[in-house]
Amino acid sequence: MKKVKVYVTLKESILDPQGSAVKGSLEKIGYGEVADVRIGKFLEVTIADTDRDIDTIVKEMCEKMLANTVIENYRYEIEEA
Amino acid sequence: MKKVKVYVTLKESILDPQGSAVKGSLEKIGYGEVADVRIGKFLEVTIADTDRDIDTIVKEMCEKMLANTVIENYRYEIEEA
Amino acid sequence: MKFAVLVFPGSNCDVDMYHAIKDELGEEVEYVWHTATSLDGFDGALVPGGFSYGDYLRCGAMANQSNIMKALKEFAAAGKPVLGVCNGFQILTEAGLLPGALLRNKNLKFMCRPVTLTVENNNTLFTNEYAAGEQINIPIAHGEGNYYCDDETLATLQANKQIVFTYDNNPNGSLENIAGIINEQGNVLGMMPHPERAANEIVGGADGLKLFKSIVKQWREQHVNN
Amino acid sequence: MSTTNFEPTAEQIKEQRLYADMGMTDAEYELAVEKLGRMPNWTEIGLFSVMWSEHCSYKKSKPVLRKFPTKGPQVLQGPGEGAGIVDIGDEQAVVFKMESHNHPSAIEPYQGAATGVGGIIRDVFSMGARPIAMLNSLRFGELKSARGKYLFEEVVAGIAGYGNCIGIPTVGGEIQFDPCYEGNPLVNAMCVGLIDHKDIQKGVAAGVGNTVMYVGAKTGRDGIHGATFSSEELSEEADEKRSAVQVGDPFMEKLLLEACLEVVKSDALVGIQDMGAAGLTSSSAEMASKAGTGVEMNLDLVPQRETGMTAYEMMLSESQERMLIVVKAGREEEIKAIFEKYDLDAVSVGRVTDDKMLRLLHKGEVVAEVPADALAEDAPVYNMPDEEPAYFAEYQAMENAEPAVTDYKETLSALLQAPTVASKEWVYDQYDYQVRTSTVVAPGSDAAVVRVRGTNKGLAMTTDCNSRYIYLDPTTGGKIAVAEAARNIVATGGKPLAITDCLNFGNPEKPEIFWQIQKSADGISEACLALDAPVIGGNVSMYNERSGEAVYPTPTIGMVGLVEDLAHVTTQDAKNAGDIVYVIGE
Ligand SMILES: Nc1ncnc2c1ncn2[C@@H]1O[C@H](COP(=O)(O)OP(=O)(O)O)[C@@H](O)[C@H]1O
Repeated sequence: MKKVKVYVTLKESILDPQGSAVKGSLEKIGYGEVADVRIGKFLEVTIADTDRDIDTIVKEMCEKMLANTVIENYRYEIEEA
Repeated sequence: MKKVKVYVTLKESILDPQGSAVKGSLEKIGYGEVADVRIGKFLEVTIADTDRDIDTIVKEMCEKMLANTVIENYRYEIEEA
Repeated sequence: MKFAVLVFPGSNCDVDMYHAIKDELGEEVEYVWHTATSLDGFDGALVPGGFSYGDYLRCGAMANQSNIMKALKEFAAAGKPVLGVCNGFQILTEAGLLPGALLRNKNLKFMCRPVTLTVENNNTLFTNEYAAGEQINIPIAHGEGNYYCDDETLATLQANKQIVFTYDNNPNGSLENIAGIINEQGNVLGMMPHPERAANEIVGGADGLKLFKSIVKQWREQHVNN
Repeated sequence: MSTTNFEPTAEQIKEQRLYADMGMTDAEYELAVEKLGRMPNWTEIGLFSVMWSEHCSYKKSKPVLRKFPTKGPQVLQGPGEGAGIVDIGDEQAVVFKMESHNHPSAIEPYQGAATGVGGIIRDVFSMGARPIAMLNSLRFGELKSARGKYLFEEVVAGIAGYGNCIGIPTVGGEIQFDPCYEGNPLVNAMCVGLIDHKDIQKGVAAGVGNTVMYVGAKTGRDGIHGATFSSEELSEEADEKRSAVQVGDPFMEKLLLEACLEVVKSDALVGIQDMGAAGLTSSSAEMASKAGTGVEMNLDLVPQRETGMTAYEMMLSESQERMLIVVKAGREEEIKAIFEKYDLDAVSVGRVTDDKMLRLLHKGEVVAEVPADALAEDAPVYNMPDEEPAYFAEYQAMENAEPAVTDYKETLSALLQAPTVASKEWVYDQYDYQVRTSTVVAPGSDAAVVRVRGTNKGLAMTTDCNSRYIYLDPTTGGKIAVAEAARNIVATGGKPLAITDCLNFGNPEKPEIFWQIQKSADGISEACLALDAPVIGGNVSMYNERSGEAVYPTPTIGMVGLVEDLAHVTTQDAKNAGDIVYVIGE
């Protein structure tokens, strides 16, 4: 069993409406020191033991489904579970 | 400047329909080894230098707004930026 | 009776709520912008649906941080009627005025459709014009209306008859088919279906109007007759 | 040091024909030099290239658009502004327009569709109107490939996501599936608004000395060259050009909408225009050109989301949810206060001048100085060659074939299962079609009807186009499209008022394609005249091709009609068992 943590973030040049709105709200309630907020996804994928190369299939899954590579970047960490 | 990474995840007891849907789709396109998918949020918050205790304010922000502790857990990491 | 319709940036059923009260119910109503700090002079507060702050981050999370919420909590604590519909319901749970939370619909999609509800408790200030067990048609329009609470909270809700409306055909995966709940005190109601959209036959039904009439009836009994 | 220093020089642009990469021909470059009286620098050639793109200038479609009847006693504003306006009596009017977002949707379907919806909504509220309904017209390949399904689901989600959030009901539309749209889906969105005559606004930079203000979202490097990009065929290389994809922010637009509708009530406002395709460039040049004035802007003052943006990048950015307004000098603070209520920036970035130039300053230097008319008015107009395609005569010569039906039940059930024919409930269940509580006829009938609050009137609206008919016979097909829309309006209880259209075609440089455009415009015009439903605005989307294969000619018609009394409204569903069914017509 492996536990894979996948981080999906918006590419830098892509507008993040959610992040901007959250930053605005945080400022208003007294956290003026917040300079920037970017919101992405955090996925925990548990993978049963398999003959396939885990690195390859995680990468494939990210490219095909977990991230939208037109606007998002991803990275992942594989841990023993 | 600090970069704070906040991870917000659904509590274990709470069903994650989005995670289940992604798991189902991954199975369908040939990743039967995927045993579970849970989807959470990954926030990157940049915080300017401040006199306040960074740990305290990040915790406050999470409790007040970034997470809903009725259904979600959160954790964070503070890095020098 | 004078109602306040709270308006947050991104609220979009505020107009519907306003007109339901003014045109269909014939009572006084005013918009109250989220930066206001008081609800003095109002007899009832309506938290309308829509997408406050775009529903970004989490529905209702940012609206809950507005100035007006402090006033709303005091208003509720004073026993005055507070109704939250759709996004309004989400805001009330975020604010802790109602227990539980609203998760994404089970099918992960926004759904806009007429639904049939059962009035589970007609002994509230919001439902006294309905018959017990009455079936009513009120539309829903939401992406996150899947009501959730823990077992203990559910037991309390059931014991106190706080579940006011249930869905006949659960559209969104809500626990126990819950469509609307009331607080223990009985003066704060949150519901996902939109009674303000069912206040005139020309736009698809008038079953929602009785809910507003109930509020006024109770208020008149308490204020006008003595 | 200014990053502009790294930009090619005027000489390099000419010698290396760098304008060609921006979609300009040699002759167009020469014309720009002539209009300018010198060789344009990098920023200036950028301005010319976007403003002279088909998307902004209609240089290839203008001769076709001239065919359309655009006048009538009911028309208060025909083509030429953000949206057309038609009188509905009682000092009120209806404002509507349809717009395509095909290419962005092919690349990023959710955001492409969402920003398409956002753009057309801005066109309507920039006229001063309150948007009251949305419709759409969608075309996809058959739902067989994973990509095809993905495009369909995401486009629908994008339309729903934006419309639901901003709180404008999506009350109608149409969807057709056909293999010809496989690589190039069509996403056309229509917005209908309501306005009091006294609130009608224009996009003009009038009054020398008045202040030009920028309002709404900050500028990023989104969709630079989006306008030129949509004026080219989709190809594998096009993927390279998709710089930063535009992301819609419906929450921002909701704030902008409410603020703008408050601002139009102020007599401090002189002009207002949406920053659509080619953003700052088209809004500033067009507003100046329409008013016969000039505009000078200091780009240092433009709110920026990213660092180190050049003048070229700022002027060509297609960041969403922005407007340019012109305000009476000295009254800026009143206007700012209105935007502040909605947490929006309103920043003075320039002023109206008398020299008819669009002049841009950046970091203390004049980085561009171009006659506004040259950009907005003087784009070349082409009379494209047309030629009847071989297939046309071939099909015309064919006999009508009667399909042999042996089992009616089976055939009916197969027909009802075809995605194009099947119920679209899966789609409109995701659209909030009721918000604003005015939807009298919801999706699922013929035309939708939205009541006009405070009156007993309603507006009936529909989008229609059967592109297979138009492919087979564009003139007749064009007529059929308008007639179908009119039947939907009439069957619902309305009287047709006017239409908007979205001309979706392949590459107009192919004579056979241009022939389709010409002929279908003839058919549309004829039907519009016969039905007294003039064309009050629209949009042209060409180059809808993938790997050289064009989509079927798809001139979508959006029609609005007036329901004089809501009691006239009739819906399509069967009412009572025992009612008699009549067939009327041929
Ligand atoms: N197919 C069409 N039919 C009628 N009018 C059109 C058509 N295409 C464009 N127009 C009109 O031409 C005018 C110029 O459009 P413009 O404002 O440059 O475009 P947009 O607002 O689409 O960027 C608009 O008023 C538009 O309504």
